[in-house]
Amino acid sequence: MSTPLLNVNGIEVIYNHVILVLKGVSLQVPEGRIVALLGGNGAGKTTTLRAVSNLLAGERGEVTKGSITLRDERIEKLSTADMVERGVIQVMEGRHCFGHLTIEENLMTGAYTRKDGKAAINATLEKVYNYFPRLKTRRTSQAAYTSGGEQQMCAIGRALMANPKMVLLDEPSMGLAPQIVEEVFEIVKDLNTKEGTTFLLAEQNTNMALRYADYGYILENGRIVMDGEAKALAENEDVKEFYLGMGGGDRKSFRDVKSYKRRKRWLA
Amino acid sequence: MGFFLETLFGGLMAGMLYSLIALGFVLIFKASGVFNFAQGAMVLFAALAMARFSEWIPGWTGIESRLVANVGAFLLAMALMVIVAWLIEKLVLGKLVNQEGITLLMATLGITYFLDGAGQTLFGSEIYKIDVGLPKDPLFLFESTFEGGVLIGKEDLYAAGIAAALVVVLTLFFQKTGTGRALRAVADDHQAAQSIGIPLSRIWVIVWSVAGFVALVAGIIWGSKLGVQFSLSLVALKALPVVILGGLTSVPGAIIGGLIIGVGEKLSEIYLGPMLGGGIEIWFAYVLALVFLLFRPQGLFGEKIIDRV
Amino acid sequence: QDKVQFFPSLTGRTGPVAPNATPFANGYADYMKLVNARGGINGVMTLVEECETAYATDRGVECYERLKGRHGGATVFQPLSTGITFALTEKIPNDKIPMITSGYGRSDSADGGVFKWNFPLIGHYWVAGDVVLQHIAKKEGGWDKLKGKKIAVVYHDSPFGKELLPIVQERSKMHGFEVQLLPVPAPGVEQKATWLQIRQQRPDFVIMQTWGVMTSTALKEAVATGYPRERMFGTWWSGAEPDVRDVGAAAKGYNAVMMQHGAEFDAPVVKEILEKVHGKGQGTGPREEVGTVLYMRGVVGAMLAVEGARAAQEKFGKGKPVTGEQARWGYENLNLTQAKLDSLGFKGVLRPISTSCADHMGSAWARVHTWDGSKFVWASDWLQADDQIIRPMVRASADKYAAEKKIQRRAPSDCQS
Amino acid sequence: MSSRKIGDIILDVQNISLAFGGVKALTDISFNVREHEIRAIIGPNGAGKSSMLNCINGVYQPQQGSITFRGKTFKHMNSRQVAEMGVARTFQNLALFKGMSVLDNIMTGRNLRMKSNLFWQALRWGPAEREEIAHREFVERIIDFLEIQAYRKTPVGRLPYGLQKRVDLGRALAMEPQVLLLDEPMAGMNVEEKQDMCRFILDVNDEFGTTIVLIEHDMGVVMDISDRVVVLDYGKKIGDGTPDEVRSNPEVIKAYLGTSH
Amino acid sequence: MLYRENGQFKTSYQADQQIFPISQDRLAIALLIAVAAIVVPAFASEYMFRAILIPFLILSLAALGLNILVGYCGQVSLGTGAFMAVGAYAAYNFQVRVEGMPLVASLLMGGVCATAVGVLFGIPSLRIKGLYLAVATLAAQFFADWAFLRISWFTNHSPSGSVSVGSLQAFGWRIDTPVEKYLFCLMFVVVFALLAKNLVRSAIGREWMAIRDMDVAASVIGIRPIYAKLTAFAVSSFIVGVAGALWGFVHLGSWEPAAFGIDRSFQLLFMVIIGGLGSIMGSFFGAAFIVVLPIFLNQALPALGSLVGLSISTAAVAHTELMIFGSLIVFFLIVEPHGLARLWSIGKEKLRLWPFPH
Ligand SMILES: Nc1ncnc2c1ncn2[C@@H]1O[C@H](COP(=O)(O)OP(=O)(O)OP(=O)(O)O)[C@@H](O)[C@H]1O
Ligand SMILES: Nc1ncnc2c1ncn2[C@@H]1O[C@H](COP(=O)(O)OP(=O)(O)OP(=O)(O)O)[C@@H](O)[C@H]1O
Ligand SMILES: [Mg+2]
Ligand SMILES: [Mg+2]
Repeated sequence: MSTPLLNVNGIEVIYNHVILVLKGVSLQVPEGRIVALLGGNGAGKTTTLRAVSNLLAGERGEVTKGSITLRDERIEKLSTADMVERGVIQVMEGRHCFGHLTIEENLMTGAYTRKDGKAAINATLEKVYNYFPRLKTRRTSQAAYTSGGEQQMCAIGRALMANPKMVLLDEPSMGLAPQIVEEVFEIVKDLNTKEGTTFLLAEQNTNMALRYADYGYILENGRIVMDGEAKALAENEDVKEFYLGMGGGDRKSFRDVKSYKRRKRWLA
Repeated sequence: MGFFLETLFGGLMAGMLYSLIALGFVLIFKASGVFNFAQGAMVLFAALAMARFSEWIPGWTGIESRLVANVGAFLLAMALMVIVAWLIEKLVLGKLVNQEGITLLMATLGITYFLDGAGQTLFGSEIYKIDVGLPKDPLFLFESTFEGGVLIGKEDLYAAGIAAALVVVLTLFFQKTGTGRALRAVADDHQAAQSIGIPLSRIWVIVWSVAGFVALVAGIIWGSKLGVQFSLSLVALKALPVVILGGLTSVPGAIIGGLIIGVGEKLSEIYLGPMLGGGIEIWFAYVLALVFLLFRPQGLFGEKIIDRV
Repeated sequence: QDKVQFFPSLTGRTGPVAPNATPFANGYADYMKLVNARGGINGVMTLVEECETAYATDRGVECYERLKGRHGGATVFQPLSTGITFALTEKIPNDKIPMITSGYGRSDSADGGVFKWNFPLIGHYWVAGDVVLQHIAKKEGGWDKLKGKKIAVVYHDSPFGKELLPIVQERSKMHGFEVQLLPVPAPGVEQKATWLQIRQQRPDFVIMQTWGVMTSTALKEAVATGYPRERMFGTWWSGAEPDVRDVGAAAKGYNAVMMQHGAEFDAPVVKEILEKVHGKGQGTGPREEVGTVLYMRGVVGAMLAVEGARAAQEKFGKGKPVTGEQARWGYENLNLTQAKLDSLGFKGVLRPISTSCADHMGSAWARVHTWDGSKFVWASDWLQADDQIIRPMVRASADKYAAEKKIQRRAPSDCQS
Repeated sequence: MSSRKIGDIILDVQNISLAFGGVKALTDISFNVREHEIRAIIGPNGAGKSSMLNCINGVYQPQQGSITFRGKTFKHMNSRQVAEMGVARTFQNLALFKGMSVLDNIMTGRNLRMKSNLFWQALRWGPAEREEIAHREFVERIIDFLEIQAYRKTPVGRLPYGLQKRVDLGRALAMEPQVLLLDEPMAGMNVEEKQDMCRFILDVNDEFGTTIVLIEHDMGVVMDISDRVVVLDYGKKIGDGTPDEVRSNPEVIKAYLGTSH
Repeated sequence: MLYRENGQFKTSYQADQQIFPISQDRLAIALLIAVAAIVVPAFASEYMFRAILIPFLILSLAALGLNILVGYCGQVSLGTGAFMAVGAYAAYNFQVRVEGMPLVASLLMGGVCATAVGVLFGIPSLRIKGLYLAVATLAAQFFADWAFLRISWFTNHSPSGSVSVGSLQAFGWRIDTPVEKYLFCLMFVVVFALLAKNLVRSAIGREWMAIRDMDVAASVIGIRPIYAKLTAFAVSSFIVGVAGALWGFVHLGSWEPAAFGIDRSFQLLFMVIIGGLGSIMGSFFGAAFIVVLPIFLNQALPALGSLVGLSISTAAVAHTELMIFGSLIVFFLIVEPHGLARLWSIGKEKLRLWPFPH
């Protein structure tokens, strides 16, 4: 394999000077692929994405060790705006829409960095509305007054407006209705195959993520504990049991798990 | 009646002058969510620069024309304000991305101290003069209708015109341009704005420069009215009720708020003041703003405060 | 070098009153340098250390605490702020340090029987108010001509501003003129309503108790509303060059009462300062400022401070520095005759000053000057405040203070030491 | 399932309509909740589910309709009254008190029951201290139950999302509610965590007999644990019944489930 | 290795809920109080007392009060000076009008009056929020400035509007010397700090913080915004009012409204923010920083100048002081937006981990 688009090499991240969150994470995202980053709550997925897009500073975090390269260029010192200029954009966890702006204005700000003219931008806008018709009907509402799911669509749509080369998607499925979740992943697939957009996807919905991703990393407690082709991961017994909820082959009813409880961690 | 009109006009004019300063507040708030207490200090700083440069330019260049001195001083002062904007972004705001409003507000108070000190160090602390040829003599209207006519300051009329023009331009800028939209986005959520590639630092330099420009204009007008001296920075206190009454995020609000406050405080001082012993206008302005806010907590034209779960 | 007489200087070189307070501090420092050039106080050199108050009371208090024990102890404080004066009045009796408040501070502190440590030498606000009114009455042709007239008082809305009011009200009761009170909130940059009221009410005269930027703002508003400057009378903190500089020719005709001196470019002491201090490159401020009104007020303040110490030396030992407590005796027993003043270089500037245990002011002379568009010129003869009116007011007010603070009037025996 | 005794109607929502300007968030919605049951509300994004909860607990005032709780009918209620009657809830977008520790967050849930006045609290002595400790004990039980002992004193803002959701639940539980409204309690969790969360919910329902109203997009969860399901679509009710009935309702399939489930 | 909580197990909730659960902290605070009450009086100079320690104590008290409002309840107020003024003038009036009123009672009554006014001006907070509220509270500031000048009853008809108090006496103890004044203030500060700490860790404190962090959620769990906000205004104004009375009675002795002007309000807000919002200890850090720094700069700059053979004029010192002061404020905000108290706790956290970095 040639050099990957994104290469994260043994990074450590510390918040607030004292809280060590990532303890040497390495991962590669090859151009034109979909890579999933899986792991439980607090594993450090968001932190990894923030490190890549350089959004750590605002959270008082910093990369203290390791390196991140994009097409062989060191990027730790760049600003987020520089990253967007290089085509890398992050969809932040927790929506973060601009509450006072309307849905359409939100989407339009996404095109802020584009230089290819009004017509092209409008075409993308139409494309986004096509992906998410619900947004079109709510286009003139202030984003703060739309429902959680609508905001999530807005955040994803806003990132797409920048016509990115690579998207860092943080929990895109959160709060979306099942069929929209499916649609979001279809959109990812679509963009990936049609436009060659690369995706790094932090997701809790392991099932979906592994269905659409090419490759996956599993993060636990700030360390990568397992990685492999998505298909292989989906077949892995541990993954099946703990991430897909299919211990022993079948999906267990949520009502039944209540009687017993186990936890397994690869690393204690 | 003539006197009432006179008070009314006087209030309107004073209000426009407040708006000029309020505009600076609104601009920065709208574009970065920062409540810039340093606006008053910026007005003083800009005015000091203007006054002193126009004094020095004839000496530097040997040209004794007032026009040259004023234009030159204006350009130099503007350049200085851009530098200030750049420094503020580099040294202060750039490092406080994503912090809470109150922290940012305190930082601007820090900037206030710095600018007060720097201004007086660079330019001195005496009273200086700005003379850009604004007419000082009063104008009398309706002299046939009312005894003594209705007095209006010509200087104030000019100032009002300039303020109105600035408001129109800035309103269009915010509502109609992509940059204006980006600025509003930044004010809503620094981090999200960053995440979609809005270069905060460049934007802030621009906004603070524009605010510096507004401060310079306000400084020139207020300075030629009052003389340029430390107290000029305190006129910002007169603009605060205007800002909240009009709405922190509304450019036209700054004007309407200014007019309401201006008229309200002058009328109150003249018709209510004598009953209460006088000197009430300063608190009356705030109480007036407070009363309006009780009905519209976001100010007359401000964006609704979002509060949703 | 160990034998110095220390004169602390509380300055206001920054902040809202800097343009006015800076020349004062410069004059104060320059005169002290002159005293040293003349050989000190019987050989004891003066030493000035400044502390910046920015006209804020709490900073003034800190400065006082900081300087009071320095360099062998402070001789006397001159805070140049009514607010600081009020605060220090409570502290100086404990510390046994006198305070000179020439022309400001508490008017009732002229009563040495209650205010043992305060010295409003050569004038306080009530003197200023009385003389202004006298001047107006004279111009009109007698007190009886004021009957039915209307006089507006534009004043800084603070104890400084309000301190003028009792005398004006007293006189209005006596002579039947009407008083219109127009307070202006600090810092005084917004006076539109005030002057619109004046325009409407058309008072015959306007008396201004203003300070700093407020004075020039008042003048500008007067220009803008067309109130004749000839009918405007400032008190002595409202009639100096910084107040009219930026109004220029438009202020022509504006009057202000002066605590004896005005701008004194020709006074011998000014020439001597130019020669012995500025001439040696030791001037504190710019040369042009020497002799201006507020500079002179600093010079006079310094002179009074020094002469008190000199008087104290006469009693407690010539050629030795005096303590603050000893200096207090000096200020209480000042006897500056005309000859003495002339020899100090104040010929034509000051009139004789003599204080006593009961009288901590020592002189109530004043003059009025007028701005002619480019400089101040004398517009009146020497006038003296009416002791018959002021003394009872001072006494009554001092008694009230004493009662509130539960302090006894000084016994005659206390006046001996 | 049969072991649990579903009781009478405890909460009855009648003909609720709610509009924001032109947006009709809810149109003439009626449904009821029986004591002890787990009642799910599902529907596409923007259907009005969260708005429905907001109406029930007094954050929004519906323009029309009324709500009957334990036999008492209300048109307008304020949040405090609702809380006093024993309705607690969690939020879709976390609404924790960010600057406070986990413990303090959950303790706020007990505030309604704390009676000592300001004066005693300032002295923290006598009754105030006893009260504080008694409630602390209760809260510790919740903390144990939710297995967040280790984070007791951590400011919630620093916790990962999933744990914050758990604290949110803890705060609601601390109110000892009779009816618990849960707005997407499992969003952003992986399967294992969802299993944990289900366990908590079922335990609460079983052991304390708490009635539960649940909004959730994970159909696996909804179908497995709920007794009855209401389906909303653009503010209208399009289905109501047992999971199986709903699952086979063509309108629901079309509007919400899609074909894959 | 010295600063560890290892081996300190809490066996009751009571023990766990102590203000300082770690025994080293308890020791440190006991030592601190001992030093403040015994060592400092023995060694500090009069200047230290009058110019630094007494203002520091009183302003810490005011900052503490303000911190309850701003830091705990999230209601930003720029009217603190006004509440101090109400405290001072009310205490003055009790003192001069009520025969035989004990000093401490006057001071506390000052606080009570400030409470009433604080609650009155707190009412708009039920509708007005955030910066709008902050600016609106300036109404209180300017109104108080005006009222105490204009309404001569408040100043016992003093013609200048300035008031002064006689010698102080409490519990038959004359408070004359700086040391006595210092100890008197210290007593107030310690007592109020303790009471305030108790409040903020009780139910009411949690209500305040809940309102601050997320008011809708707070009302959903049954917290009444009216009650929480108004009690915060009340408690805060009470403490601020007492501090104001102390400022007038003990520190100044005589004052005019300008002593409680808008600059004071800003100064206190600075203390609270630099010190740390929502931290009782932060109020002390902030007060120390804001009180001491300007004085230090003012004295250190000329000394520094003379070291390099420069004599700096008073004006230049004052201007440089402004610039450095402003820069340092910005600097500290950047280093730790949550204030010195947070810096302190990060320091402690590091110390706890020491010698390991994380
Ligand atoms: N701003 C911050 N300050 C301090 N600690 C933080 C901060 N942000 C995250 N953390 C901590 O870092 C760890 C990893 O958090 P992160 O948000 O990266 O996890 P995650 O894998 O995205 O989890 P989730 O699935 O819940 O979103 C968590 O333990 C969290 O408490
Ligand atoms: N306060 C409000 N102002 C204006 N519109 C609102 C408000 N609250 C909700 N809405 C609108 O009402 C509709 C229903 O919103 P609601 O939040 O109830 O949806 P939801 O069913 O919870 O969706 P989701 O599953 O995405 O959370 C949405 O279209 C939303 O935009
Ligand atoms: Mg995450
Ligand atoms: Mg919802």
